[in-house]
Amino acid sequence: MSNIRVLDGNHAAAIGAILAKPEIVAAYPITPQTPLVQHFSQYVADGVMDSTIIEPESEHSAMSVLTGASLAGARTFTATSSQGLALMYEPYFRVSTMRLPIVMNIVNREMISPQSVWGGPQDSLTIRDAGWIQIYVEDNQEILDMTIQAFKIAENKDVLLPINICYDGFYLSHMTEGVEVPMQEEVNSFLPKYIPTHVKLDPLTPMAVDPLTPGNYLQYYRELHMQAMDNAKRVIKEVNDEFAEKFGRNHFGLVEPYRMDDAEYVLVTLGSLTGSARVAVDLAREKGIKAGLIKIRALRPFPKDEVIELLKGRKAIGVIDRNISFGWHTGIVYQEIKSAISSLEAVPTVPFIGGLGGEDLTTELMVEALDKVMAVGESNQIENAAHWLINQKGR
Amino acid sequence: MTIAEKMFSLEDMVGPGITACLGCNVELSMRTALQVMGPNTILAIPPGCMGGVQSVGWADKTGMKIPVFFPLLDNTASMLTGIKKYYERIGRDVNVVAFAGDGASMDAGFQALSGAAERGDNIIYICYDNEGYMNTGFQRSSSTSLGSWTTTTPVGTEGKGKKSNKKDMPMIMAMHDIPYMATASPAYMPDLIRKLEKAKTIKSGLVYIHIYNSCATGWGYESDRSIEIARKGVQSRFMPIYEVENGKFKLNVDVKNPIPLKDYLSSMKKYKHVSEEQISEIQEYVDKKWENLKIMCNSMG
Amino acid sequence: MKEIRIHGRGGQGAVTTSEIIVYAAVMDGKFGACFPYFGFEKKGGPVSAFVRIDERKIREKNQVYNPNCIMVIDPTLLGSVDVFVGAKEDSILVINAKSIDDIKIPPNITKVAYIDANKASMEIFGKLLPNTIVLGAFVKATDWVSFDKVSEKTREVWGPKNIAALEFGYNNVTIVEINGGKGDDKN
Amino acid sequence: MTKTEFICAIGKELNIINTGDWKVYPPVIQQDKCKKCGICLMYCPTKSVKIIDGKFFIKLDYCKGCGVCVHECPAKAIEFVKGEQL
Repeated sequence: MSNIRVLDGNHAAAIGAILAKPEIVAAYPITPQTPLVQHFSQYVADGVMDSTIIEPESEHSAMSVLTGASLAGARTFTATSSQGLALMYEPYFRVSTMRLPIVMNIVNREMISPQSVWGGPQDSLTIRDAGWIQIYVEDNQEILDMTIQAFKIAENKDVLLPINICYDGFYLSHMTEGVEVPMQEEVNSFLPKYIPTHVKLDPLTPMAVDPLTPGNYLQYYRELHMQAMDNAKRVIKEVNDEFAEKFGRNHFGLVEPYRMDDAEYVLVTLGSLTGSARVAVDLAREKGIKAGLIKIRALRPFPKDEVIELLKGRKAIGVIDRNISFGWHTGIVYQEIKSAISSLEAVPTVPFIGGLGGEDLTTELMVEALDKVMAVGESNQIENAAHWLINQKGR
Repeated sequence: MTIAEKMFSLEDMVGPGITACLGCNVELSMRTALQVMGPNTILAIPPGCMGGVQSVGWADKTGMKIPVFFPLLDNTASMLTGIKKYYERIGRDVNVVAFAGDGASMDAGFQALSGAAERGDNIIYICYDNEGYMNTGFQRSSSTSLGSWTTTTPVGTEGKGKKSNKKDMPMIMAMHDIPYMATASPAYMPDLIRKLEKAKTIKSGLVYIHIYNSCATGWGYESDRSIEIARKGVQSRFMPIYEVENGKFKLNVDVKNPIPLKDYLSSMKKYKHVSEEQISEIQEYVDKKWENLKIMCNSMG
Repeated sequence: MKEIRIHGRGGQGAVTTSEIIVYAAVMDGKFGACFPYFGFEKKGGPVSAFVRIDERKIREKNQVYNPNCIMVIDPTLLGSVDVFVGAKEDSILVINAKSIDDIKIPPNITKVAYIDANKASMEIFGKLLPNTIVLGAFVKATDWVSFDKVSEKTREVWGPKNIAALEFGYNNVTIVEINGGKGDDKN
Repeated sequence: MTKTEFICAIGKELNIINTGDWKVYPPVIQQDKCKKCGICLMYCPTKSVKIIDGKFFIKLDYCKGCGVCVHECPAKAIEFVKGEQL
C-alpha cells in the first residue's frame, strides 16, 4: 500500500527521512536545500514528526551535533549543499572514520566562484574520498526511496558508514512530480531501530572515543574502513533487492544499465542528467543505432566490477560530467570510469563536460554526445581532452 | 567534613598518570572538576594541553573512568549539544561536560559555543584559560594578555609581545544570558568547587565556568609556584573571580587592596621584557575592567 | 508529451499554477513534472515555470524551450518578455487579455484562448488575482488535465474562493483558431 | 599493523602512565609539623595526597615531584627528601 503524492525533490527527501524516524535532526539552511529544512520544521511544528530538531548556527555545527548524537546512540539525519558542505568538511571526514552511520542528503550545487546557486555535483564529488558512501539519484521517487534505504545501508553491521544521497539542486530539489509514498508501517518493518554496539558514549559503559592513536593502529582502522566499503557494495544491492520486493520499485543497486544488452555505443551518466541521455539513447535506437547507457548510482564504493562487466566489448564510451577535475581536463566520473576499465582492452572513451552552474544538458546535447561517441568509435581515436556540451538554446 | 576530606572522598575520574607538565594547574583543575561531576558524566576534551596529555587515552586504551572523547578544536559545544539532546530525548539525566582550553573556546570554537549558549543547550562548558596555545609550545590566543611574549608574538627590536588586550570571555558569555556563568581559580579551591557543584544543578541552559589557569611551562616559572602565580593573578585584580546567575552579578573575591600588577607580571618570564609604559597600559585595562565589573555587581547584583 | 511554459510576475502564483497542473496530470493517471525558472523570484518581477505532461514517465530535466502551450498570466509582460520564443508549430496560447487584436502572435501559434482575467478577478476577489482564472481557461482550451483534479488542488492550496475564479475562467474563455490551424493537433 | 578488538578508534581499558618516575626527589609530610589543613590535598595536581587514619600522606606512585605541596604548605611540614633520589 502506498499513495501517490505530487512532491518536489526536497519534499520527497523530507518525507523519506521522516518515514525513517531519525531521532535527532540538525540542518542549516542553504539554497537549494532550504525547503527541506523548512519541511522538517513544519512537520515537527504540526506534530507529524517525532524528531528532536536542533537549529545549529552553521553546517559545521550541524554535522557536529549529529556526530555527538550518533555517538550517544541516535539515528540522525541532515542535508546540505555546496558551500555548506565545504564548511562541514572537517567533521564530515571525521564521521566516516568514527564509523557513524549518519545519513546526509546533499542537494548538489556548484562550488563558487563565480557566485552561483545552481545545480551540479561538484560539491560532493570533490570530497568523494572522505570515506562516506555516496549515492547519486535521478528523480524524486529515487530520492525518497534512497533516503529510506540509506539508513538501512549505513546501519548494517557489516557497513557502519555514513552515507550521502546526492541529488541535483533545482533540477530535482525544485522539480515537482508524482511520487509514491510508502506507508509508515511498511517502512517500520523494513527498517529496524538503530542500536549501536561498536561505539557509544554512555556513562553506563565508559569508553574513550578517539584516544591519541599511533599510525600502526590507525592503519588497521583504515583497513577495516576499506573492508566496510567493500561490504557496502553487497549491502547496497541486498537492500535494493529487499526494497524492490517490499515496495515494488527497483533502483538497480550500484549501477543501472539502460538498453545495454547489445549496445555498442555507451554513455555513462550520473544524477538527474541521465533522463535526457535516456531519451537520446531511445532516439538513436529508433534509427537502428545500438546505443545504451549506464547510470552510476554508487560513486563510493565505486562499482568497479560491475562497470567492467557492463563496458567490456563496447565500441566506444562517452562519460557525461557536470563537474570538473581541474588539472585532468576531464570530469571526475570520467577518471573513475577510466581507472575502472584500465584492465580492459583499450576502448575509445570521450570525456564530456557540460551543464555546469545550472546550464541545461538538453536532449539535443545528449544526441550530440552520442554522435561524437560513434564518430570516435568508428575512427578508433582516443580523446583525452574534454568535449564541451554547450547549450545554445538557453542563451 | 572539611573541603579536603570531601575532595578525598570523591573518586578521581582521570587515569592515575597523565603526562601533564610538572605542577600543572590545569591537571589539578580537570581532576577536581571531574571529581565533582562524578561518574554520570560524558566529557569532551578538545585538542589542547589536556588533549595532548593522554587524558582521552592512548591507542586502544582510555584515559578516564568516564566516557570521554576528542571533539574537534572548533565543535566541542555542538558535539555536546547532540549528546545532551539525545539523552534528554530518552529521559536520562547525564552531565555533559566540556573541558576546553582558551583556543578551543574563545577562538576556533567560539561560534559553536555561542550557538549552544543562544539555543539554551544544557551543557556544562568549562574553559581552562592559560592564555595561549600551550600544547604546541605557546602561540598567542585571543586570551593572551597585552605585552605577553608568545612564540607568535615574540620580543625583538620591533616586537614587544602581544599588541592587543585579552578578550573578556567571561563577560561575553554572561551577555549570552545563560543561567550561570562563573570565573574561578585553582588558588581559590573552595570557591571553584562550589561553582562546579552549582553547575551540576542547572538544567535550564548552558553553564560556562572560566578557570584562570597559570602555566609553569609556557609562562616561565618554577613548577612549585603554580598556585602562587594563580593566586597573584587574582590578588592583582588581573583575574576577577565572580559569578552571574540568571543575570545577577556577584563578586566572589573582592580584592580590596590589590598587589601591584608589576609584582604579578615580574614573577614570570613571559613578561620579563615588559616596560613601565606597557605595565601602565595593562594596569589601565585591569582597572577599567574591575571598575566595570563593580558597576555590574552593584547595579545588577 | 505536452510542454507548457507559464509566464507571470513574482507573487502571481505562476509556480503554484504549474504545480497544480502537474498534480492534476498525476491524479488523472498520467505523468507530469514541473519546475520554476531557476532564478531569484522577486515580487513583481517576471517569472516563468515549465510543465511537462505525458502518458509515460518524464525523463527530461531541463527548461521547456519549445512549448506546445504558452500561458501568460499577466498581459503587461508582453512589453518586456518574449513570451512566444520557441513556440512549437500549432501551439496554443492561453492569455489574460481583453482581446488579442493588438497582440502580434507568431504563425506557430494556431489556437488562442483569451479571457479578461483582470476584470473578472476584480469582480470575484475585489483585487488583482488573475492566475486561477487563466488556469481555468487553460484547462478548457487544452483539455490536457481534468477540471476536477485542478479544482481539487486549487481548493487545497488557495481556498474555495478560487474555485469560483477557476470555474469562471473555464466557462468564459474565448477560444479562437488563428493562422489557419488547430492548435496542438500535430503534436 | 596492530590489531584491536574495535572497528574504530576507541579505548576501554584504563591507560596507566607511570608518572611517578618523573620526580627527582620525593616529597614527604613530616607528621609532627602537619596541621592537617588539607591544603596539600586540595592543590596536588596529581591527587597524590591521601588521608589514612586521619593523617595526611603523599602516595608517590604517580607524584611527579612538582613541589606545589612543599611550596604551599603553611606549616612548612612538607620537604623533598633529597637523600632519597629515585
